[in-house]
Amino acid sequence: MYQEVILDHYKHPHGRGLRDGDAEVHHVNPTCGDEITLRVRYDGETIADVSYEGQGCSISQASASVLNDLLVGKELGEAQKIQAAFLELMQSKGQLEPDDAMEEVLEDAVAFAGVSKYPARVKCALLSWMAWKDATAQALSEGKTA
Amino acid sequence: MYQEVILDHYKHPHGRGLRDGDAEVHHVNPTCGDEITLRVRYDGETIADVSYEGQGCSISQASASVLNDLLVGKELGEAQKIQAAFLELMQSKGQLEPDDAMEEVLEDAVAFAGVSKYPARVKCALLSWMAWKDATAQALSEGKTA
Amino acid sequence: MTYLPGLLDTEAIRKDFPLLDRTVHDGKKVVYLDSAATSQKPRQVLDALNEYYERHNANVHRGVYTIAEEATALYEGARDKVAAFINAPSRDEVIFTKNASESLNLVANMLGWADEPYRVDHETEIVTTEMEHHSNIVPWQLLSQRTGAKLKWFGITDDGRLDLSNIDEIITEKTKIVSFTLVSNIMGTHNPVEQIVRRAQEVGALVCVDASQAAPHMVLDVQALQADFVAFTGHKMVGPTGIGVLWGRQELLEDLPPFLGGGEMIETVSMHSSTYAPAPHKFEAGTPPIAQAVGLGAAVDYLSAIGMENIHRHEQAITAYAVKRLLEVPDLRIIGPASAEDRGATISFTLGDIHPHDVGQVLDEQGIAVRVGHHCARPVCLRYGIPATTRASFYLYSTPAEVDALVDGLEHVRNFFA
Amino acid sequence: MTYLPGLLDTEAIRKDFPLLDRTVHDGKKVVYLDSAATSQKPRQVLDALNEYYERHNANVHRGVYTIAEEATALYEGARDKVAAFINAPSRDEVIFTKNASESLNLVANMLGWADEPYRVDHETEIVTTEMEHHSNIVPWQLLSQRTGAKLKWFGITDDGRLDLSNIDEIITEKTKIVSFTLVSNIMGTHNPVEQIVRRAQEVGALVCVDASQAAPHMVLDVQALQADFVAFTGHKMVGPTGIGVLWGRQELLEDLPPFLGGGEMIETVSMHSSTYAPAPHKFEAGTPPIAQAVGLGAAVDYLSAIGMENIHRHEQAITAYAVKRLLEVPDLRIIGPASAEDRGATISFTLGDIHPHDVGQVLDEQGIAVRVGHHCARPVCLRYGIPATTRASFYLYSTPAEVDALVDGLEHVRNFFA
Ligand SMILES: Cc1ncc(COP(=O)(O)O)c(C=O)c1O
Ligand SMILES: Cc1ncc(COP(=O)(O)O)c(C=O)c1O
Repeated sequence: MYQEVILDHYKHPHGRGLRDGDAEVHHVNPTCGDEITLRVRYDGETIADVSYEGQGCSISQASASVLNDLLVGKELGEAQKIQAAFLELMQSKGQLEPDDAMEEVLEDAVAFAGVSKYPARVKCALLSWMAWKDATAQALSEGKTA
Repeated sequence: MYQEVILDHYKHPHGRGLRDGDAEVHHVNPTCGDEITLRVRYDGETIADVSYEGQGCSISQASASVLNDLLVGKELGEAQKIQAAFLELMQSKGQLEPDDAMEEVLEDAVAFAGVSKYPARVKCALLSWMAWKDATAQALSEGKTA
Repeated sequence: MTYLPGLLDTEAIRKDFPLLDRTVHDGKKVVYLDSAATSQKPRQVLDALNEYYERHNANVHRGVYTIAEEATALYEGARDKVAAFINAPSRDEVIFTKNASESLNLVANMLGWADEPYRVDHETEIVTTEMEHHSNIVPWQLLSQRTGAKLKWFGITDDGRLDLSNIDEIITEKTKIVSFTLVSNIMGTHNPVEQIVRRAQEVGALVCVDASQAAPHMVLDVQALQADFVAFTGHKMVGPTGIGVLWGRQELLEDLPPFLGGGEMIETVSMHSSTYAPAPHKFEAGTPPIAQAVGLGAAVDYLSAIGMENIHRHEQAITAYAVKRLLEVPDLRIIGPASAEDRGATISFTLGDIHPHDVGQVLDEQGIAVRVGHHCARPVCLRYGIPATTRASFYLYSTPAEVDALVDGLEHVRNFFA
Repeated sequence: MTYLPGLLDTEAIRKDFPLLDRTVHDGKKVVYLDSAATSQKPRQVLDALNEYYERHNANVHRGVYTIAEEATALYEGARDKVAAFINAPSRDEVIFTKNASESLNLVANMLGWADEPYRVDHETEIVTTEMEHHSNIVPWQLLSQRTGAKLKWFGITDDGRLDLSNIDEIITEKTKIVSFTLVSNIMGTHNPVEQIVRRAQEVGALVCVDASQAAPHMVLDVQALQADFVAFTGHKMVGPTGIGVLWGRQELLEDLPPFLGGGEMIETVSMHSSTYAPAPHKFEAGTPPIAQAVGLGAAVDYLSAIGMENIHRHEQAITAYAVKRLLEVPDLRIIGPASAEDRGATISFTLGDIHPHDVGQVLDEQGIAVRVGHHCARPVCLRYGIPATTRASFYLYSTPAEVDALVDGLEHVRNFFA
């Protein structure tokens, strides 16, 4: 499960650190104690920034880094599609073979396909994505995005 | 376990019915619902009467009848010895072969030796004996006996 | 051999149950007629237990190593199986307990500690029935004593049915919870769920159904029942001892407070305060009965492969035959419905004034295993003014020949005490 | 092979444990180092379960037929075995529960519903420690919330010992109950029972000892402990899942109120009120975990045959070796006592800033099963400012070669994430 890509993101996370945001959430994975604090900032419909800080395993750290790569700069609707695709991949129990179309959408995130075989680790990979979803809902409800 | 003697006592119980007493107790076997109300009357140290009423299986009914036979007219000390002997027999798990000495003390009650092999039924056999013990303690504490 | 339409292929089925080959008292084959107390276990369930312990045993939910992942998958897979078996809308509504008694106590305690609108307190009422197993009476008595809530109950008619004539006085606007058994464990009576649920819904009361004697014997569809909670127990449905189930509606399980505290049921713990995991885990404190859940999963597979409808049909046939044959025994009085209608395969009776203990003992000498006593339903005995009953109960492995053995055995009992 | 004085004949012992032959990840033999979470089961225990289900399965306490008598004798016989194992003054002091968590909740609930002098209410205090398993924290938090009693606790020193320096302020005249673990499940620390018991007795507080991590590993003598309650769990001591024990002093069990209500725990029931059976039955509502108790009895026989002192000596040897070898691993920091003194065979550690999840996963790829996380003792992690630890725990079947495999595995982990 430890693809080179994952280890790279883990060792050199992208966009790590907390910066200004429209909404902030704190998520915890109770089984292992992984934690993330995540902020989103919107510029109209566009994700201007996703900043985060947290502690956790290589999978949860790398996943947050990949999330930052993939979502920053995207329109909300598109970001939601990416999130859904990642969720589907992670829930596939190792049954989903990433194809070109998926790689188009998920880019580096297809490296997590192998993680889906390990139920205990799926939550690690999803931690930042769930936090992003939650923070976005919060920002939306407060009318921060268009 | 159903010795002829037991069936006889069951079908024709001795001393059944409630008569005057110094103390009365009500005992229940919660596993099967067997109940007995038992009264003792003392004449100084002598057991003048043990009267009882109840519902229950052949074993508990016959045992009360045998108790009446054995204890009425006895001195308290002697009755306690009989009670102890019966208790020992019932707790013997079928390991005690009644000998002449035991038969001397327990008379008809040795017929219950077989019952001791059946843990669920031991309580039935002991119901009236425990009630007698309890009623006697009560009579004693109220100073009804010498 | 007596042929009855609807019977299962018991010859094949009985091969799965090692205990049915037991002999007692110098070679007498056991005639096991006490399945209402606990059922026998098929080889398939024992194999699942052994396979779990020999190859996949680890603590669940917390391990990243292979065997722990396997154990977790097996345990949670059992939850999926049970959810499907009772047609639960969501697997997260299935809570594993140690037995039906814990399940019922769990409901009572959740309501005792709940906030409004669920809270049971001294201004509210609890409703049960005179037909309940003690495990569906005592938890409510304790709750009533501890909260001051009033405990009310439905009585029983002379022929062993619930007396619902005063339903509008029993279930009122003050009622918070109505808890009753789907099938009586002493008389076999099937109770009219719909009428009770309708009235409970009218007044906004929750409904808890004790399905301990139903789950093993018929299709149990929690959505069709329209209850809020359904409790049952593994050992009566060819599963292991040590495992029970509480199904509860998701939004209730979300709102209601936990009962037992400890590992597994938490989200995060500090010395100052803790938060709880979502249901079902919120209600599963400590290491769960892992192997037992896996065994229950295998039990549910076993029953489903035969088909709950087929099992029900088999038992109906046996029951009709047993009622008919028992009524041929002089002085025998059935306590409860004296027909085969709306009843399960559990028949209680008295035999003249021969005490049930004696009936049971003399039957045992012939290898016939029946239960005697109040069957943890003493109020029923009080209702009929009897100290105890003899109870014969049948299951998917029971045969007409075993009914015949019972009837012959009872004849022998009568002669013995004549 | 490394020779250490005091080791058991693990070659013979390991033959009894089928799971230890498992391979994972294409033929890698399992190195099972997670016995603190749950132990593996010997053939002898599985045989006892099978023998019970195949030959003696019936509900207990209520049957007059042969198999029911056998089942009752087996179940109650298991109680005798457990009573002897812990040197209980009376077998009636041994209550079977589903796990240690239920045992601890049982104590908390008994005290919450008790009359004076035991009653925990808003004027009283409860004492526990920062070193507890969640199952010995959350029940007391719930009790504190529900009664208003104040919850206090002992802290932990830097080297993983209880900080008893303020014992007289923590345990006061207001203290009703002090509940603490004999052996920490995360750090392995053995706690000084005597000092705590002495202070508790001074102020008239009850003492509850969580022996979940002690009973499997050392002589447990409840009389020597001088506690009032002792809780432990079957699955950690080569027994089945689904069975736990609460030992309590007889007079307390007589005085304290029941917790779960239902069948088996009653003396007599009417709709209006019920009376309860004497202990231990008062605290065992519903069909008990019969097979699991029988299995625990077999587990106790198995352990006793080897001898608890011998098991303890074996583990001490393994622990000393493991501590020494682990400290050779660069960047490895032991959380808890960094010596082999006054500690059990459970060792938690961190490895540089490699997350324990990653440590565990990469070890698993080599067949090594360790646990990672907060081990249901999150306050300990908070105390040391770490999110989680990697924990290796050893038992009577563990070998020095397995310690070596762990150390090699950790080297591989370091290289992998370097
Ligand atoms: C110290 C300690 N206490 C309590 C428990 C709870 O035991 P169980 O999960 O069997 O209820 C455990 C283990 O999980 C433990 O290690
Ligand atoms: C109707 C009914 N409810 C509840 C129970 C309690 O089940 P358990 O003893 O498994 O807790 C039983 C059986 O004993 C029962 O027949």
